[in-house]
Amino acid sequence: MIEVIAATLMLSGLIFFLCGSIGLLRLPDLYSRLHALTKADNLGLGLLLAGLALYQRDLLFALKLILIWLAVLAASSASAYLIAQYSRRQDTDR
Amino acid sequence: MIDTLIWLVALPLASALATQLLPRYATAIVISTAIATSINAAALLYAVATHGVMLYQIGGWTAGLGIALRADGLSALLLMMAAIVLLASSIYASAYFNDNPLRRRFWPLWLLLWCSLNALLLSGDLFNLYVTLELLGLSAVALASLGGKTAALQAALRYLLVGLLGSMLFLAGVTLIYAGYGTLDLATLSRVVAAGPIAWSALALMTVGLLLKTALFPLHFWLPPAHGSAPAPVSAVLSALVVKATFYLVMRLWLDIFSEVVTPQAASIPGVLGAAAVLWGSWQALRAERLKLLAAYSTVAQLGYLFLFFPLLQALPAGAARDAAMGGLVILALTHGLAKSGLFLAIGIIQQRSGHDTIRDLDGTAQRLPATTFAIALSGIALIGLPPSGAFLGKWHLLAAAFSAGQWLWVVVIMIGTLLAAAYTFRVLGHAFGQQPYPRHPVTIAAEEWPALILSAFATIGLGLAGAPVWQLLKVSL
Amino acid sequence: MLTAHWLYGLSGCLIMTFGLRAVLLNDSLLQRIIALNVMGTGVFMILITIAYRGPDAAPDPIPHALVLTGIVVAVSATALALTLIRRLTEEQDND
Amino acid sequence: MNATNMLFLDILLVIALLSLAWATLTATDARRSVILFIAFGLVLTLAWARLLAPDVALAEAAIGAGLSGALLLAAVQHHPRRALSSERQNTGKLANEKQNDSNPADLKSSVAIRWTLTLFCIALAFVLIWALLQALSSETSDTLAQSVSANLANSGVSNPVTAVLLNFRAYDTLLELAVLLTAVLGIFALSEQRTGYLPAGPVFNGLVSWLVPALILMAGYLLWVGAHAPGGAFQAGATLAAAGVILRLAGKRNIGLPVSKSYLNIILVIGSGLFLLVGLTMLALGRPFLDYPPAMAGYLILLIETAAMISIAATLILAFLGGRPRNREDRSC
Amino acid sequence: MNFDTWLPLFVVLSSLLPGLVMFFLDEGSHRLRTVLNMSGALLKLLLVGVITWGVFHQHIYETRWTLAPGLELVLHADTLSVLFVILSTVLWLVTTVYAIGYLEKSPHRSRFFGFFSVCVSATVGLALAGNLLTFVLFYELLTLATYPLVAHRGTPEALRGARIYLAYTLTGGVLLFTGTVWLHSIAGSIAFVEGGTLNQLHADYHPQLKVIFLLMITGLGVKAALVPLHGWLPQAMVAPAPVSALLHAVAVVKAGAFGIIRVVYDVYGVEFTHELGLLTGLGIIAAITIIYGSVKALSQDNLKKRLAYSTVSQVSYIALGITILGPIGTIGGIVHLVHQGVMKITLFFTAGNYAETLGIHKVSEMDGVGQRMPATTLAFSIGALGMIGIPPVAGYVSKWYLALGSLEAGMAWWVMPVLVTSSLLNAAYFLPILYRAWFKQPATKWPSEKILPARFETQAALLWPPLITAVLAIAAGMFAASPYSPLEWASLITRREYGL
Repeated sequence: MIEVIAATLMLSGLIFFLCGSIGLLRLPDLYSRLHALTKADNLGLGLLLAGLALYQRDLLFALKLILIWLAVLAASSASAYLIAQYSRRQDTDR
Repeated sequence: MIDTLIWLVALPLASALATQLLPRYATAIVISTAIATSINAAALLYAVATHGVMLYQIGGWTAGLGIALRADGLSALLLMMAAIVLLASSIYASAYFNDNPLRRRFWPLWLLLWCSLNALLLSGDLFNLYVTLELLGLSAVALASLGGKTAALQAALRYLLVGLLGSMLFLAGVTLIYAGYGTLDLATLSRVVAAGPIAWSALALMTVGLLLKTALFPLHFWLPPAHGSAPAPVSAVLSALVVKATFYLVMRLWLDIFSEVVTPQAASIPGVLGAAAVLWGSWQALRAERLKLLAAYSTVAQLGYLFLFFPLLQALPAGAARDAAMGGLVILALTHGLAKSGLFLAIGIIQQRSGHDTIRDLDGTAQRLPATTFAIALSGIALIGLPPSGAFLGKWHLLAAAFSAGQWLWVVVIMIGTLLAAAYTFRVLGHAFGQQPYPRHPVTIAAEEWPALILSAFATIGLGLAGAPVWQLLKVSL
Repeated sequence: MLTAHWLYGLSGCLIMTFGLRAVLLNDSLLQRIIALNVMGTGVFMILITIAYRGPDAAPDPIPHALVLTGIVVAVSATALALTLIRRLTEEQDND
Repeated sequence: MNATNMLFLDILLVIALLSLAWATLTATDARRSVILFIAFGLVLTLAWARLLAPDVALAEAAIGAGLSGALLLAAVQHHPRRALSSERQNTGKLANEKQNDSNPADLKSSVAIRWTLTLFCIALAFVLIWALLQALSSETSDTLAQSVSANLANSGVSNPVTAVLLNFRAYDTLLELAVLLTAVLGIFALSEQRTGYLPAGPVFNGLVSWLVPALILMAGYLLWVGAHAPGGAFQAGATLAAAGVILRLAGKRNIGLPVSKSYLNIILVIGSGLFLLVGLTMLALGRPFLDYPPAMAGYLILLIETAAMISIAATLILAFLGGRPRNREDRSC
Repeated sequence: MNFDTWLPLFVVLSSLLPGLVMFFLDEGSHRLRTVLNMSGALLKLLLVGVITWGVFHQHIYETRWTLAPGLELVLHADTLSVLFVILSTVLWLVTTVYAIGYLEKSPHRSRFFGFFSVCVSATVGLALAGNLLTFVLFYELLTLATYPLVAHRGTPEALRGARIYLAYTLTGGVLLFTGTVWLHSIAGSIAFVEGGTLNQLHADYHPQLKVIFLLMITGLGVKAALVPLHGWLPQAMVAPAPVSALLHAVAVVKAGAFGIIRVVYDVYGVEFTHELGLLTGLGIIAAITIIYGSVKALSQDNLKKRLAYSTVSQVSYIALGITILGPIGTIGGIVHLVHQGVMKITLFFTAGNYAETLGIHKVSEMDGVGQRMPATTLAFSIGALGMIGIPPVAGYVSKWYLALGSLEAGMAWWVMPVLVTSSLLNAAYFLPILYRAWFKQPATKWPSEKILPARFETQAALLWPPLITAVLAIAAGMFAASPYSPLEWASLITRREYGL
């Protein structure tokens, strides 16, 4: 039973990753691509890690996964902001 | 007695760190380390002569697991030569750099180079050889780039890239050896290795890597600009020792560890390349405009001679003739080391004194510095291989080996090479005679001229007349 | 002889030779340094493949130590090369 | 995870690796190849993890992809727009746009050369793999691996890789620290430190304010755990250097390096210095060089690792700075 | 440490050590330099006297030093080497006195005397060499020591002459070196043994031995100025007078001839060389050189060039003597080694005097020089007459023995005409000089006459050496039969060579 829930969680996570990648390829400009990447991938990763945590059924392992998720969240959002800020500054003074 | 091996590596490293920490006392530290290491090397030479091969297990682990330092006749001789050259060049460098801000940067790198040389000559482990090769390459590039100008930097960069490529190929060879024989220790390897795809491909990879770093003929393009534009004491050490250390490795692989694996056809490749190096190097040296380029191309040629020994040593059956030829090879290498470093130091004096080292308008400076010109003459004699020098004995044995092995081609190459060497040496020495004013006393700058004089005198008279112990010592090793 | 051996071994050899080709062929200095690094990783891959003893057996630690040392040596060489290139471009721009 | 899944993962990984490597090497623009190189490094970390080499995976992520990537990115940032070809240097003339080998003369000769070189490389690869496979198939008794695990007990640490690195082949590591020192001394001799970065905005400052302490904590953990689990001085040093790099990118003036010249010298030299000191004290005690007494081996290794971590971190940060730090009170260090 | 083993080494060192000290001497310290020079020369003369006495009484003097396994540096004093050592020591003493006077105020004297002593030590070492390796070693050292002497003046012509000299001698050196190593690889270490050692070798080595002989004789022929290889000798006349005197009368040229004697007699053995058919070839080349040298000398107006070409032809007398198969011919060849040396050095000294005092370089300027410088011209005449072969000067002894030897060996049909024509040619280019010097009225003003404070016609140091050597030439001719004369010594050598 737990395996079924874990599998669905991981599957949905992967679907979000897929959307993120498609968004990266299809979307017209930088800013929209940033949205696709940061939002979809982070959520996808969260689901994936939740599925994994359930699958392993070990509390310490689950805590580590959450730590990983938090780090990736902070890093990707900060870098998205920086890329956006940098390109806006490039657009304004050109 | 056994600790001399580890002190040969530990002392230069320790003093390199000390000179970085206490720049004010740098020169004092360097000179005292130089003297101590030379005494140490002499003690090792004596120990090897009396007790035979010296082995030192680092960390007390058996050879397979830990790394062993191993000193036999060949490495002890090269260590002694390196110590003499570095001692003389250190004294020379202390005067050469005395008003130069780069002095603080120079000493630590200089001692790290010395440490890597000693570590390489003593190491008995293949991967350890890779690390020492890298340390040697990096410190040599850092020192060569001290020249500061575009030409020096460009040459140093090309030298770095070639060095890294060479080390990477060497590492690939080491990997194959580890895959095939499960051991990295040279002693066990020489017992275990057998002719087969692993041995051939590993040897081929390692040899190409090392030939890149030794600048044998087709792969020599990086050497003339690098040695030509580096500061004098650095190019002396580069030409005399760094290139010689990688040659020592090729010797160790081809003549000691993989000697069964090497087939006559395989051995003729270094021979042919060596012959081409002799002719091309000497010809380029003859056409070089600058003294340093002349000396650098002469290094390419002299290395060619050393590689001529390979097909002969492979052809000669083990016995008196082969030992004599091996002794000839080693004494030729030692003499070239001493003579070339003496030559580069002398050229450094001329360049410092006159601001340039173009051969055409050398007259003024050459006649005002009689001792320097005399040093150039002595090292020139050693490069040509005229009698009082060790190279005369070296070339005698090279020719004798060629005759007894019946390979006549090398004889013609050696004769042409000797004549070309005489041509480019006396092209320089021709400028020593003229009507320029003559100083009252021959030695003008003692601190810089005496090291150059002693080095080339040692090569010409020392090794020429007192060369016999080289052969006794070599009985201890290969 | 494990399937992983020939799979990763082959990829290690190919990466190494690609790297070698790129070092010889490329004319941009920066890309040559990257090629050298890639070539290094190729050799390291062969080393780690040799150490691999199957999914359950413990791998041979010696190649791991060698690769660790190799990585550190590679990064120091790259650092020196990059600084040398930077200094070279500065020197060339003002002469 | 049965065998077929593993094989499937392997094939995927190898394809990713080879395509990334090919893309990195044949990228025409330097910027593109740097970024691809970093991606290649990360995928490589996966490969090491798959081949059960966690220590190497950590090191690859921290040093191979991480710091080498940072150094390359910093170098590419100052890289002139057009490719910095070596032809331009040694011939001195301004080569035409080498961007995409447009001029016919080069193209013709280069295609011919490219093809021969590619064929040669592929042939070389297959010769190597043939020799390699023959080596692996022959029952080479891995005596060395057994002797490592046999002597692991009195090596002072339980992680075999750290044992090999800092006890059995400690001499290699000592020389490797000397290589690092040589590199940084060479960099000092070559140039001054690059100009700093703009001070960071609030978001980046926020990230830095918690990320840097976390990195320092992780470095300490990695150093400590190295004794019995994957980790050790190199990975810890690289993590510490990462903290320094982030501080530098955030435009901070003080990035943890001591201001005064003599202190900086001390922390650069302490790695190999302490290692050598320990070795020589063993010599003084009458034991062979670097032969730690089994009882104290663990502590000695930890001591050496801490010193090494400091040196490695300082070296990598200074490499990222690009040269001698320009201190406020005295010009050159 | 018995004295006998170190005596030959002391002989070589007695001039080498002062030479090396002089290199580093201050340019101004004339007195110290002269003392060093003279003490070195006298000490060597003393040591050589001891050796001569010893060798005469069958005493063995030998110094051995191992350079490498199988390669030994051997200095062994036998009869032939003692002859050459006496010649070079005596003439070096005389030339040093002459050189001190000649180079009174010229620069680079420390360097000059340094190389001068090294050159003599090389000659003596070469003479005392006990095996082929030592001979080659000192042979090449001689080249190195003489190059700076030829280029001493530093003028463009001097540098050009030195360059040509070096090109010839180094090429010769390389050929000799290769031949020696080849012989060494076939026959092991080759010691100089009276009667030669190679005849025991197996027959199928003979073609190789022939090629080796060719290589070695070409190498030695360069210094012995055999015809195609003599180009450097006239060019090297740009050197100062003492250099051309000592080098081209004693050291360099004789080294080549001495080498040929060693190779033919003490390495191959004269019968074995004849058996290989090489002797007649050498003889023909020698004959051609004799004629060619004399003919070229006729057309030379420059006095030193004329003397140079005369040297070219005279040295080949020695080569000719060697190729005459028989003791008498050999005696003639060997004794000419000494006679030619003594006579030619007198001529060069006198030529140097003319150049130094009156600035005369050309034969055409020598009208009436006899009145102005009677003593020097007297010495010149003695030398010239000796060259032509008129008794009582020493020249006629060697020509007499050469002719007698060719008769005895049955080769007279071509040797006699060569001897006769060359003597006539000698007369043709020497007598006009004598006539011009003694019987013609002197020109109004000498090209560049120096006013010298000396009582005699020129400085004492420049006057006495030619007179001494002239007296020696006459003595060698008059007292040829006395026990210690060069002729007696040459016959002693030949007796031992032929094992009579």
